[in-house]
Amino acid sequence: MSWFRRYRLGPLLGLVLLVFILGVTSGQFFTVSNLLDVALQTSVNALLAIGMTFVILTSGIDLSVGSTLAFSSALAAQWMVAGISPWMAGIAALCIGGLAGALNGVMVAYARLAPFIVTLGTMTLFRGLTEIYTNGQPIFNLPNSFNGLGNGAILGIPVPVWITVVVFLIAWAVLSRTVAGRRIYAIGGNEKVAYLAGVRAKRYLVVVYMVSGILAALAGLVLTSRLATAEPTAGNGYELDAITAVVLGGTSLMGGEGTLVGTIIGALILGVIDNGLNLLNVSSFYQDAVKGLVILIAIMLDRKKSEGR
Amino acid sequence: MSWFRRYRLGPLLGLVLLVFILGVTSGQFFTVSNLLDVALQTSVNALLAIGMTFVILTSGIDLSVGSTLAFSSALAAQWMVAGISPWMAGIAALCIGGLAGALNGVMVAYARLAPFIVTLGTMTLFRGLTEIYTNGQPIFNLPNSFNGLGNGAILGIPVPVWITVVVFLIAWAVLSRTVAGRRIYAIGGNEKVAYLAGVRAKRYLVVVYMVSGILAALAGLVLTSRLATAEPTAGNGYELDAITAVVLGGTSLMGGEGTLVGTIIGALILGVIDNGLNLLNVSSFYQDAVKGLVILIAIMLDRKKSEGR
Amino acid sequence: GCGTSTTSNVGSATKLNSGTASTKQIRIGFAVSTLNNPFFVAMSNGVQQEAKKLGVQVTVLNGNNDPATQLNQVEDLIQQHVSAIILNPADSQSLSTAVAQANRAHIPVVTLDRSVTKGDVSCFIASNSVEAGKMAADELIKAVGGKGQVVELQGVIGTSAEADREKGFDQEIEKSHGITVVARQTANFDRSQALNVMQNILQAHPNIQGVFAQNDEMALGALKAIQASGKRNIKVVGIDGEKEAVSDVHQGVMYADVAQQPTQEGVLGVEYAVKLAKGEKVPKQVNSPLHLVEKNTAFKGF
Amino acid sequence: MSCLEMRGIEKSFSGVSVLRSVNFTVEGGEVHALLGENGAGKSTLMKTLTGIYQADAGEILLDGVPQTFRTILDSKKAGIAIIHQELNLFPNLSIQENLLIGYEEDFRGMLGWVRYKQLREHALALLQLVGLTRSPETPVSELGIGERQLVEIAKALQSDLRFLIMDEPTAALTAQETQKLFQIIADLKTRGVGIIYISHRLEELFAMADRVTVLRDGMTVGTYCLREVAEELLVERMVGRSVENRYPRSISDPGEMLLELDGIQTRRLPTPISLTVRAGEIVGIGGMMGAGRTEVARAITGIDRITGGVMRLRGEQIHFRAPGEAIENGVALVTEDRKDDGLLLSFGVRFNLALPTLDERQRAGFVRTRRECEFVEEWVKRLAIRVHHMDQPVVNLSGGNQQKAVFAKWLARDPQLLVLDEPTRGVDVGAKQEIYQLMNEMKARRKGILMISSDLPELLGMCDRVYVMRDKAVVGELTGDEMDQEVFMTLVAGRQGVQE
Ligand SMILES: Nc1ncnc2c1ncn2[C@@H]1O[C@H](COP(=O)(O)OP(=O)(O)OP(=O)(O)O)[C@@H](O)[C@H]1O
Ligand SMILES: Nc1ncnc2c1ncn2[C@@H]1O[C@H](COP(=O)(O)OP(=O)(O)OP(=O)(O)O)[C@@H](O)[C@H]1O
Ligand SMILES: O[C@@H]1[C@H](O)[C@H](O)CO[C@H]1O
Ligand SMILES: [Mg+2]
Ligand SMILES: [Mg+2]
Repeated sequence: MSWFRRYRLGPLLGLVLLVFILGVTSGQFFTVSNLLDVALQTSVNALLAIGMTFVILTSGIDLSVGSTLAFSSALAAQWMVAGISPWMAGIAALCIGGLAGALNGVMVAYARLAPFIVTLGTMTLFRGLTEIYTNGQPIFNLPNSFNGLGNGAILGIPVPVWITVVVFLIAWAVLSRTVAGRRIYAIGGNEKVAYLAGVRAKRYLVVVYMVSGILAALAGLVLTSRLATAEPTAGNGYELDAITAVVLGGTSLMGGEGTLVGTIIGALILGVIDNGLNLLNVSSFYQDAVKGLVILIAIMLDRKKSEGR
Repeated sequence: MSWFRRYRLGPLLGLVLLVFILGVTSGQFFTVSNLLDVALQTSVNALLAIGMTFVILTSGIDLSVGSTLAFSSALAAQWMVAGISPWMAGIAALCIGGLAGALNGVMVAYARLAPFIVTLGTMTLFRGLTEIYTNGQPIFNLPNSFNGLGNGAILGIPVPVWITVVVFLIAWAVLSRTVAGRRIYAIGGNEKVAYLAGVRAKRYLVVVYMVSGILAALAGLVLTSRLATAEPTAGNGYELDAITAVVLGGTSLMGGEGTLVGTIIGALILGVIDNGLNLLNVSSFYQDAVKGLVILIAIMLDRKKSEGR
Repeated sequence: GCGTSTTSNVGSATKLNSGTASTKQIRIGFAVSTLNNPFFVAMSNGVQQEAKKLGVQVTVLNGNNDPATQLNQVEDLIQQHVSAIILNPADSQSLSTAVAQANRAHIPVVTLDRSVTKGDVSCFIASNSVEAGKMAADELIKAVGGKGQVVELQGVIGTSAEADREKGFDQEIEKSHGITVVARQTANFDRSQALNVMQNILQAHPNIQGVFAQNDEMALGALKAIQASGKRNIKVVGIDGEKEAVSDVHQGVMYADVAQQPTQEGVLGVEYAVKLAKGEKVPKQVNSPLHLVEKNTAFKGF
Repeated sequence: MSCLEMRGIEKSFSGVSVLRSVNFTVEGGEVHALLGENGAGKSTLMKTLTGIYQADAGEILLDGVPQTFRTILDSKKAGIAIIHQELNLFPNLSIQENLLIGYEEDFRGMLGWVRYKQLREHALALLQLVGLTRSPETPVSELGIGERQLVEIAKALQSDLRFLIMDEPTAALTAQETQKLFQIIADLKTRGVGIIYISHRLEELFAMADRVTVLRDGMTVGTYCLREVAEELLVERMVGRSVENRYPRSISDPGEMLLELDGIQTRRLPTPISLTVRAGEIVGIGGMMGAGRTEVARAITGIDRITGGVMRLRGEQIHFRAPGEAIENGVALVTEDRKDDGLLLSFGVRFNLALPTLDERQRAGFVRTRRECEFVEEWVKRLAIRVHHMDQPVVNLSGGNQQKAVFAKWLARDPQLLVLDEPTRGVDVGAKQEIYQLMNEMKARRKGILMISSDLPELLGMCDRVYVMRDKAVVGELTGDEMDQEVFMTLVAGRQGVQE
């Protein structure tokens, strides 16, 4: 069974089981269009969770992703309404996300503040800025040319899914194949050891939070396009979903351990649960209870630490 | 300045500064009745944060406190409506809280599952159970004799404040003066070493989550009495406030390091911010932004890690 | 209980003159359940506009949908000795305590949108959520021609708006035997959740004809899902009267909307709060009318 | 007289057999040394003996009675204490609290209260016994590694001992503390305590052990009486070949000036420090624990900021702001604490060895994995690091093999100047010699080495020159004939200074 543990198949097993059960109980689950919907619906969380994986691997956390998403989307939407092209506005939004991440990163790396509380602070701050900026009102009437990002399809597969796949592949290559990826894992394993081995840990930390911020902004653009509206409340609570996907995927909150494949599986588990509850028309009153149980069962299947002693 | 760092005066400094600013800018802040209100308003979060401190010291986390609060309150309220005496119902609620905590503890300690995801699962599960049990409806018409717990006062000081003070003193004594307390710190410092030293780490973990669950139930009783209603949505998101208080108070999420005094200061900072924003009539759209900034400033004052290298 | 003798209508409320000497010292506190929703933002805008117009100070406090937070905020308002409190309670049961405290401090309370079950409320301005649910059901029945499959998107479980709208809707829809509610799922009053939930429901029930969304945010999310699915002829009915939704109704994208008038509720709330502060009399209950918005109804949303 | 016996002990980890039939007997009142190469299974055997691991086969007898130690508590109850090779302290707790955990019953007052006053007195007494002059309230995180080792020893001394296992207790200690420890051991011996003593410093064994059992590849080779056995024979039994010339110092002419410290100061080094290292030279720094040797290494390699004085590298004035800069300039440091500073414990051997040299095996930022594997395999072979496979987590390596791994990861970087802080801690005789050969090889290639060591024979045997430090200051320099234990000792103790 060591290969089982080695390749961290626990989360995958959870997903497969879930998919199997749904396939049996719901006639619609295994239709192409439903599976594409699940992928589409998972994309926003998957994007956030990919960025979150970078952060968590360094033993950090980024609670501000939901607010960064809202803030950058609101700005981009307003710019588009003001006539700036969606491309320009989108790129600007990604920059805003990067800046927001850099702010987190600098406070974590250079001021040596605890990531949890730093990003809790910026989460509240960015949300506040969004509220001030939007006056609490959704921004709509976005240009039609912006529609494709969230609602278009290429070769029958929704654009957000393509985006997520591309981002995933790049991120996966970086984390598992490059020097930078190695260093990120090393920082998470033991920042001091990495630092003494010549890793410029502080710079990497800043970059890692920037990645999270940029992906939050990207997720925000996708969401805004899907809804054709930027909402001041967008992304509220998304940080928890993203962290859940990461942890469900087997990444340790202590850092240094975990994979992006796991994260995607974690995100898919969450997406499939939501989809399944809707397909099966589980009463709203029972949904939370069922969801909680499914999460608990999923992790039981991944009892990696059981041999820890 | 080492005594400054040694006794972790950073958070206290933040609180003092905040109080000073409010004292100068708001005429009402320094009235006895307002200060009592701040204490009263802080009590629920303080109770949760005290329990959370135990958990975090072992390098765990308990996301389920808000749901445990709601679940135990709903049961207690229903029992009271059914004619059971508030005392009995209250004690039963504490037991429910303890059981909920034990469930978390067992999964963390014996099944070796990650605390984050375990308590995320039970958070969702307990919320679901509450929704099912209450049918999504608030439970009211509680006996008058239950009123005093949340709304009474002894020697002019609100009962919830007394409760919090007593709980704090006991918890503080346990953590800083007893064998059990030292063991909890030891487990957080290095669980493996603690185990090698003969500490029954698993039992302690279970107990620690039980403490958190029991205090969540106690906070729930206070809240229910204050509102004279048990709500299915009660305590939603409270886990974040409790964790924030703990971390703001200088306790490390990595475990083993931190104090309850810090936690209380952290809870008071949060309480004072909310109170102050209201007293100063800060526009509601600006409140989040200001709150985020205050949190960031407060931690800057506690740059404990800055000399880490 | 509506229809008491003291009930009047928003539209018929008389406007006050602004700027008298005494109004300058009047301070009003507005505790709003949440600003996480354009509905309440509009209400809060109404409050602020009117306060400005009347020259009174107003403090707006956001309770983030947590009754305990709101209780704290009302306590803070009492600390500041405001002249009157306008309360939009997150929950009708639990904010009774807050009202009782205000009563003890002799600060008059006006409630908006929802009231409290106990305590002395000087004036309650709201539209009726059960009624709104009924109206929505009637519209949906009409829209689908009395038969077929429909879906209900629920708000946050445990809120009175959710429970009341569901109650009204159910009562009415049951009468129409040709209609089956094939799915009832929560999207927590949230637009992006509604988008996903509706998408999933469409997978499970490709043949539905109508959707009742318990608020406009969810209606707008559901519309996006329907558009994305390429399906036509699914009729959506929402509640609230949000600008976007109203314009969608006018364009025939959405079938109908049961509009509330949060801005006016806010305006009226301040008017009456000021009156109360001055010791003047106000009606005990004001029925803020629900406006049915259909394709050809002239109505501007908030 | 009591007697602790292990018979036919076998133990394997996920299929890899580590102990295959070990027989071993210790009697009360004797010091019984356990000798074996790195990875021979010494620590594993001791963990099996104390109930931390369960043996797959074999039995443990105490006074002839079979025992089942399921947890460490069981062995503790039977009067067996162990000082682990890897430090097992709580850095977040104070010294006295570290002495409390595991012995809570002795200090438990009413309601579970800790009797702090009593604990403090107890701690003070123990600290005095082991010769640590620190307040019992000091957090362990503030202690140096040697000081921590003393706390470990103190911890083990407090129980009702019948048998005491010491797994390389002196690896982090200097001569002075070692002497102190020997006194303690002698004392325990007269009280009838049986001591199992593991060390790679052979001279120690001959100084105080009665018998020695040699372990090789998880099997007992034999038990010898130390008075009757020659060192050479022991070494041969242990490594399977004879090791001659334990300190193979090579002669070469020092070349151009490589490193020059001219009165440098840091926050932790208030007294200006001056020293030099030339190309083709091995320079040593000796001194007591806390003398400030590590601080000098930290200053040179950019860990601590230099606040005064001048440092020159190849004649150029330079200050490193981070270890990364030092590394880029050809200056590398083998840190003294392999666990906290040297290795990513839960990561594999391959990952750890490759970390400082990643940039040498990349293309467009991508790691060239194939090359990396070859490279790691080569170094594992060169230093004879005993691993099951290249991705084995280093935490599962034996202590000495961990140390070799740290050494390998820096040697592979091939620096101009290599700073070594206790590089051979816990390394066996054979492997030590291999490391010395590698050092000589570097020397031959005109690199410079600055070696901090508490192993006096090694320091005097391998270095061309030795600086002596005391109280955060350089108090002398030994060259040529002065490189002698006694001269060194006088300097260290500060009785009479050979001032420069
Ligand atoms: N938990 C474990 N899992 C896998 N292998 C292990 C584990 N613990 C030890 N080993 C292996 O067992 C062998 C013996 O290790 P042990 O620590 O007993 O050696 P040692 O004789 O104490 O060596 P040293 O002198 O270096 O301390 C080593 O090859 C090591 O890699
Ligand atoms: N205040 C401190 N905070 C953190 N680390 C410290 C502190 N003081 C010393 N150290 C570290 O403790 C270790 C031992 O330092 P020490 O003062 O004993 O120097 P040393 O002469 O190198 O001693 P040793 O002989 O043990 O190597 C070093 O790694 C040093 O950096
Ligand atoms: O009446 C309000 C609005 O309909 C809002 O959209 C959700 O909450 C309800 O209470
Ligand atoms: Mg060993
Ligand atoms: Mg040192």
